[in-house]
Amino acid sequence: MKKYILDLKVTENLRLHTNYVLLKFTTVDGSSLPPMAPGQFAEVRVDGSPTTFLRRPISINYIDMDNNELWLLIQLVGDGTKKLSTVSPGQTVNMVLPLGNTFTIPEDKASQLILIGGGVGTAPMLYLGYELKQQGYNPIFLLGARSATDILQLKEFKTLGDVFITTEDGTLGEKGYVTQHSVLIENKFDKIYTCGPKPMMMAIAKYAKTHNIDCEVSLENNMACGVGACLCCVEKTTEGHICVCKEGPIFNINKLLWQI
Amino acid sequence: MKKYILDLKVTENLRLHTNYVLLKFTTVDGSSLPPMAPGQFAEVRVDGSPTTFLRRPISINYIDMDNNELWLLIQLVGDGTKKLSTVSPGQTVNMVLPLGNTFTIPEDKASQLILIGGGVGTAPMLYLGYELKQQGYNPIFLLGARSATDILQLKEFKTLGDVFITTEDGTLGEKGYVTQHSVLIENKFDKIYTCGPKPMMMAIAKYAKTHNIDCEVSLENNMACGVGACLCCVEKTTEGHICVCKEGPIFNINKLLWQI
Amino acid sequence: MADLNVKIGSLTLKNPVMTASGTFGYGLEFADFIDLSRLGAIIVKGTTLHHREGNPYPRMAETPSGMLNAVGLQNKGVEYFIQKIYPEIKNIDTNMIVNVSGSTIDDYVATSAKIAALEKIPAIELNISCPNVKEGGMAFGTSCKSAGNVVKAVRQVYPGTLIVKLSPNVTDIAEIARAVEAEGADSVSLINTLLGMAIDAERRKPILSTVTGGLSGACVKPIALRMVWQVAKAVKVPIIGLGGIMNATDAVEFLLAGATAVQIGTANFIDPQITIKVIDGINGYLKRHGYNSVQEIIGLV
Amino acid sequence: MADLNVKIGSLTLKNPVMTASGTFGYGLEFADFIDLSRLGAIIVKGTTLHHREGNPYPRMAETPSGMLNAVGLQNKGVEYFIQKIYPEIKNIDTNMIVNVSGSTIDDYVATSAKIAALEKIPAIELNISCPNVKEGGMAFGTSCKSAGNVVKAVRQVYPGTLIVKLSPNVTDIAEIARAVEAEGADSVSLINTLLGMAIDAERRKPILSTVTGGLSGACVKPIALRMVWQVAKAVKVPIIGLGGIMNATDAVEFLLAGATAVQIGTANFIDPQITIKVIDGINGYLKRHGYNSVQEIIGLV
Ligand SMILES: Cc1cc2nc3c(=O)[nH]c(=O)nc-3n(C[C@H](O)[C@H](O)[C@H](O)COP(=O)(O)OP(=O)(O)OC[C@H]3O[C@@H](n4cnc5c(N)ncnc54)[C@H](O)[C@@H]3O)c2cc1C
Ligand SMILES: Cc1cc2nc3c(=O)[nH]c(=O)nc-3n(C[C@H](O)[C@H](O)[C@H](O)COP(=O)(O)OP(=O)(O)OC[C@H]3O[C@@H](n4cnc5c(N)ncnc54)[C@H](O)[C@@H]3O)c2cc1C
Ligand SMILES: Cc1cc2nc3c(=O)[nH]c(=O)nc-3n(C[C@H](O)[C@H](O)[C@H](O)COP(=O)(O)O)c2cc1C
Ligand SMILES: Cc1cc2nc3c(=O)[nH]c(=O)nc-3n(C[C@H](O)[C@H](O)[C@H](O)COP(=O)(O)O)c2cc1C
Ligand code: FES
Ligand code: FES
Repeated sequence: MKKYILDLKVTENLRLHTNYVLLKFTTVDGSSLPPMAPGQFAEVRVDGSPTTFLRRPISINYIDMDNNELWLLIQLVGDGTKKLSTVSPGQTVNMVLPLGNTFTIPEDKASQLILIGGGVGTAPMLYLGYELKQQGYNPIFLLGARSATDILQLKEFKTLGDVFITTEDGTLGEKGYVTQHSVLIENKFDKIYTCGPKPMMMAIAKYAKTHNIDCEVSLENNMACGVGACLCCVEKTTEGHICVCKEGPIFNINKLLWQI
Repeated sequence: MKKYILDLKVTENLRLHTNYVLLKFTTVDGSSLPPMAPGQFAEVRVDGSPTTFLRRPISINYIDMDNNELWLLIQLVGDGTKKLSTVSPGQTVNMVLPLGNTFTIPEDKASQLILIGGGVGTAPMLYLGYELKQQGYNPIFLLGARSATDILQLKEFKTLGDVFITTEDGTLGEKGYVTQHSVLIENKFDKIYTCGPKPMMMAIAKYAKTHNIDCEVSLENNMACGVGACLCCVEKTTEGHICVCKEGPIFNINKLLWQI
Repeated sequence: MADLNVKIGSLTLKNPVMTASGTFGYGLEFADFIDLSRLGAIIVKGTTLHHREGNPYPRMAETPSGMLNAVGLQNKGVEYFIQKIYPEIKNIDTNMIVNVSGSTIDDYVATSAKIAALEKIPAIELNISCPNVKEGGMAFGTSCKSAGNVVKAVRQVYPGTLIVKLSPNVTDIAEIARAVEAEGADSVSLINTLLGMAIDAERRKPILSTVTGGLSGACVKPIALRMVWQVAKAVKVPIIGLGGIMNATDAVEFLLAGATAVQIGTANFIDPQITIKVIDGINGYLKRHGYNSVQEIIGLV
Repeated sequence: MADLNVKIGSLTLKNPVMTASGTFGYGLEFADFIDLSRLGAIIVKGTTLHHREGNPYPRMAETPSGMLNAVGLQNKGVEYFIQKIYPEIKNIDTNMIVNVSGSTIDDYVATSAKIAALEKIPAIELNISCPNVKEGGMAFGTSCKSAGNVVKAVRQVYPGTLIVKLSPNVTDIAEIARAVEAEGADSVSLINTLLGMAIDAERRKPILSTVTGGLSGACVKPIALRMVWQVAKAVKVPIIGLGGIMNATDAVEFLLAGATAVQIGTANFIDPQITIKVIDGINGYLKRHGYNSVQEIIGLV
C-alpha cells in the first residue's frame, strides 16, 4: 500500500475520559483519504512538545467513509500524547501513513471471530470489526479494562456486533480479566484478534495455544522510523529479528517466541 | 532590588504590527507586582518551543500602576519570541525579574533629557520616560525606525512629553537616522538615554562624545543566566569584562570601549 | 539552480546530500516519499561478512533532541546482499554506497572484496566506529594504529572510492583522520554515533538491552560540527560531515566548516522528505548569498 | 524525609545535590531564589592563580537542548577570592567548594595551597577539563599521565577533600579516573563540557569568539550518564555525576548509574530554583519506591 506524508486537518477532538481523546481528521483539500487497512498505523508528528523528538505511532482506529474521516484514539501517557491531545479543530497534524501490515481474515464467512481489546488496545479493533462486518462476518467483541470509565467507544462497537466486557474492579461487565470471561470459555472460536497491554496479549496467546485457536496480536514495540529503515522496533520471531513497523504490527502468535 | 521568579498572568496580547506584540501581565493572585526600575529586564521562559532552550531577556516596557500591570514589548525575531507572541489572556508566563541595573538620573530637574529609541529599543524608554515625568523632569523623545509602521506606542509616548520621529524611508517624521534629526542638532541636551540596534547606539554615542553630552546606552548582549552567574554576557569595559545582565544593561558610554 | 556537484574520490555527486547508513534502509523504504534519484548518494545499511541478528530488543531510547540506538549491525550478510538486495537497488539512479562493518580485519577485507565486484556500487564506507557491537567496530576507530591497519588492508583489495567513517568517541579525531588518510582513504565521513546511555528511573533499569548505545540527532550537532572543522584542517581528502543535521541550515553549517558533502541520518525518521528539502535549501542558500556553486562555500569558516 | 546524607571524602553532604562550577556564581546570585543552606554543596566559579579576563564576547550559543559556552575561566584570581569573596560566602551553611584551574602544574599547586588555608572551604574540585582555555585545563585531563601528575602534585599540598573533575573529550574516561584515583583523588566529578562549535550560517562565521566552546545542558545527558556508569565500575572513590541534569528524575538516573552525588549546572539558568526541586524530588522518589536512604539506590543499575 502506498505510503503518504500528509497534513491532516482536525475536525473533532473528543475527550472520552480523563486520559483518552478521540481525534478525527480529514484531508485539507477535501480529497479522499488514502486507502488504509485495519491494524495499520500512522506515525504522527507532535509539534510544540520540547521533549518529543520522534514521531509517535498511533493505530488507525476507524475510517469514517461517509465523512472522509480518519479517527485516532489516544491514551495520554507522556508528553507526546499529552501535547497531541490538545489539538483543536482546524489545526493540522502531520502524519506518515498507512504503515505496517494488516490482519489476516479466514475465507469462511461463518468463522467465529472474537476481537479482544484491552485499554487503548481496543483502538485497531474498531476498524477491524467494521471491515469484518462489511465483508459479511459476525465479529464478537470482548473489551477489557481496569474500570468502567476505561471502556471506550462502546456505542460504536455495539453497532458492529455483540460486545462483552470485563473490568478488573467489576464496575462494568464481568469482574476479572478478559481471559476469564464466560464468552471466551463457553464458545468455540476459530480466531482471536487482540491488541492491548503485553501481559494481556500473552495471556490470550497462551489461552489460544492451549485451545488451539488461531490468534493474531498487534505489537507496540518502540519505534523510531516506522518504515522498516532503522531496525529499532524488532521482535524476535521464528524467522529471527523482524521489524514490527513493517512486517508487523500484526503477528500470528505462532511466529512469536513468547515464553507462554 | 529583590529578584523574583513569578508566574504572571497574561491580561492582554496586542499585535501592534506584523512583527511586534505588546503583552500585558498581572499577578495571578492579585498581589502587587514587585518594584522594578526603568532599564531593568525580565528573563522570560518560553514554553512549548522545541528550539528554545534558554530564557529570553525582555526589557520592562512599562509598569501600569493603576492596573497592576507589567508590559513587555516584543519583536518577533526567532522561534522564542514567535512562540511567546502566541500567549493568550489567562495563560501564565514564567519570569525571573527584575534583573539588571537602571538608568542614572541627574539631580537637576531642569536637565534637558532626550530619550532615543530605535525599533524595539524604544521598549525601556517608555517606562524611563514615565519615571522621569513622575519625578518632575520634562523628557523629550526621539524615536527612529525603518518605516512608519515600526514606530510603536506613539500614543503612550505623547502623554509623557514631546515626541520626534525619524524613519529611514521618510514615511513618518524626518527622513534619515536619529542622529540627523533636527531636534538633536538644534538643541543642547544634558543627557541622552538610548536603546536600539548597536549601530544606532554607536552613532549616538559618537554624537554624544563629540558634543560632550552625558550618555547612557542599554546593551543587549546574549545571555544565558541573566543573574550574573555564568559570565556569558560580558562587555569589555574600562574595568575589564563585566556582566551586562548584572552591572548592565545600562552603561555610561564612558565606561565602554566602543571604537567610535 | 546553483551548481551543486561535488566530488568524493572518483565519485561525482549531483549534490552534496547523502543518506546516513542505518537510517535509510536500502533506500527503497523511502521510495514512496521522495524521488531517490535526486539524492547525491545513498549509503545503505551496515553490511558484514556473515549474517548478524543484531542486539536484543529494546534497541532505541529517545533523549533530549536525539535518540540512542543499539541495533548492532543487524543484516543478512554480504552474500545475501549481493544475491537479493543488489539486484533490487542497482538501478536506483544515484551513487549507491555500501557501509561495511566487521569484527576482524579479515572480515572487512573479505566483505570489501566482494563488494568491489559489484559494478553499480562505486564506493564503500568503512564503518570503524559502530559503538554497538563488542568485538570490533568502534575499537578499530579509537586508535590510529588499528584504524590505519584496517584501511591499509582494505585498500589492497578495494579499488573503488574508499570512505572511512570515524568514531567521535576519541580524544583526538584529527589524528585518526590523518592516520586513515595516510593509508589511502579517499575520504573520511564523520561522525558516527556518540556512546551514550539511558536509564528508566521508575524501573531502575537501563532502557537499552545493551545498556549503552549510540547517540544521534540534533543534540550531537555541535560536537559533529567541531570535529568536522578540526578534521578539515588536518587532512586533504574530502570530508563528509554528519551528525544532527535536521535542516538545510544545519547542512550549510557543515559545508562552511569544511565538509564537501553531508549525510542525513536520524532526521529521515522525523521527516522522510528531509533530504530533498535540504538539497533545495542548500540551493536556495547559495542563490540568496550570490554563490554559483556549492564549492564556493566549502570550508569558509 | 528519607535519609539524604552522602559522603564525599571527609565531607558530609546533607543531600547529594551540588551546584556545578561556573553556573552558580558564588551562590549569592541565587540567594533571592532559594535557601542556599538547603544545598548539599556549592561549587564556586573556576578560580586561577592570577586574574583572568576570560575570552572575548560572544561567549555563548544556544544549541538543540543545550548551550555552548566559551567563558574561559574569567575570574579575579585566588588572592582576590580570599580577600574579597571568601568573607562574603564563608558563612553560607553548606559545603563551599572551590573549583581550581590552572595552566601549569605549579599554578594548580599554588592555588590549591592557598585555598587549603581557608577554614570554611572543606574541599576543592580540580578542573583538569576546561575546554575553553588554550594553555592548560583540558590538556591535563586528556591523558592519564598528565592528569595523574597534576593530582599527585596537588595532593602534596592539599590535605582537604580533593575532587578531580574529568573531561569527557577522551577515548577512555575510566582510565583517566583510575589514574587520578591512584594519585590520591578523594572523588571524581564528571562530566565537564564536551567540545563543540556553532556556526552562524547567514554570516558565515563561528558564533563564539573562540570558535569552539563547551557543550552543556540536557543534550549531553546520555553521554554523561554512560561515562558515570563506566567510571563507577572502574574506581572505588565516590563519583559526582553531572551533565544535563534538568530535573529530579535525571538526578536519580545518575545515582542509579553509580554517582554518590550530582551537580546541577545549566539547569540553574532555566529554573533558578531547580536545585531545591531536585532535592525534594529525590526525596519523593525514595519515598515512593520505599527506600529509607539515598544510599540504597546508588549504583543499582
Ligand atoms: C504500532 C503501534 C500502534 C499504537 N497505537 C496506539 C493507539 O492507537 N493509541 C495510543 O494511545 N497509543 C498507541 N500506541 C502507543 C503510543 O505510540 C505510545 O503511547 C506513545 O508513543 C507514547 O508517547 P508519549 O510521548 O506520550 O510518551 P513517552 O513519554 O514517550 O513514553 C511513555 C511510554 O510510552 C512508551 N513509548 C515512547 N515512545 C514510544 C514509541 N516511539 N513507540 C512505542 N512506545 C513508545 C515508552 O516506553 C513509555 O513507557 C501504539 C504504538 C505502536 C507501536
Ligand atoms: C537586556 C535585554 C533586553 C531586551 N529587551 C527586549 C525587548 O524589550 N523586546 C524585544 O523584542 N527584545 C528584547 N531583547 C532581545 C531579545 O532578548 C531577543 O530578541 C530574543 O532573545 C530572541 O529570541 P528568539 O528565540 O526569538 O530568537 P533566536 O532565534 O534565538 O535568535 C534571533 C536573534 O536574537 C539573538 N538572541 C538569541 N538569544 C538571545 C539572548 N539570550 N539574548 C540576546 N539575544 C539573543 C540571536 O543572536 C539572533 O540574532 C532584549 C535583550 C536583552 C539582552
Ligand atoms: C538506528 C540507527 C542505525 C545506524 N546504523 C549504522 C550503521 O549500520 N553503520 C554506520 O556506519 N552508522 C550507523 N548509524 C549512524 C548514522 O549513520 C550516523 O552516523 C549517526 O546517526 C549520526 O547522524 P545523525 O545525527 O544525522 O543521525 C546508525 C544510526 C542510527 C540512528
Ligand atoms: C557558562 C558555564 C561556565 C562554566 N564554567 C566552569 C568552570 O569554571 N569550571 C568547571 O569546572 N566547569 C565549568 N563549567 C562546566 C559545568 O560545571 C558542568 O560541568 C557542565 O556545564 C555540565 O553540566 P550541566 O549540563 O548540568 O551544565 C561551566 C559551564 C557553563 C555552562
Ligand atoms: S521503527 Fe524503524 S524499522 Fe521499525
Ligand atoms: S547572562 Fe549569565 S552572567 Fe550575564
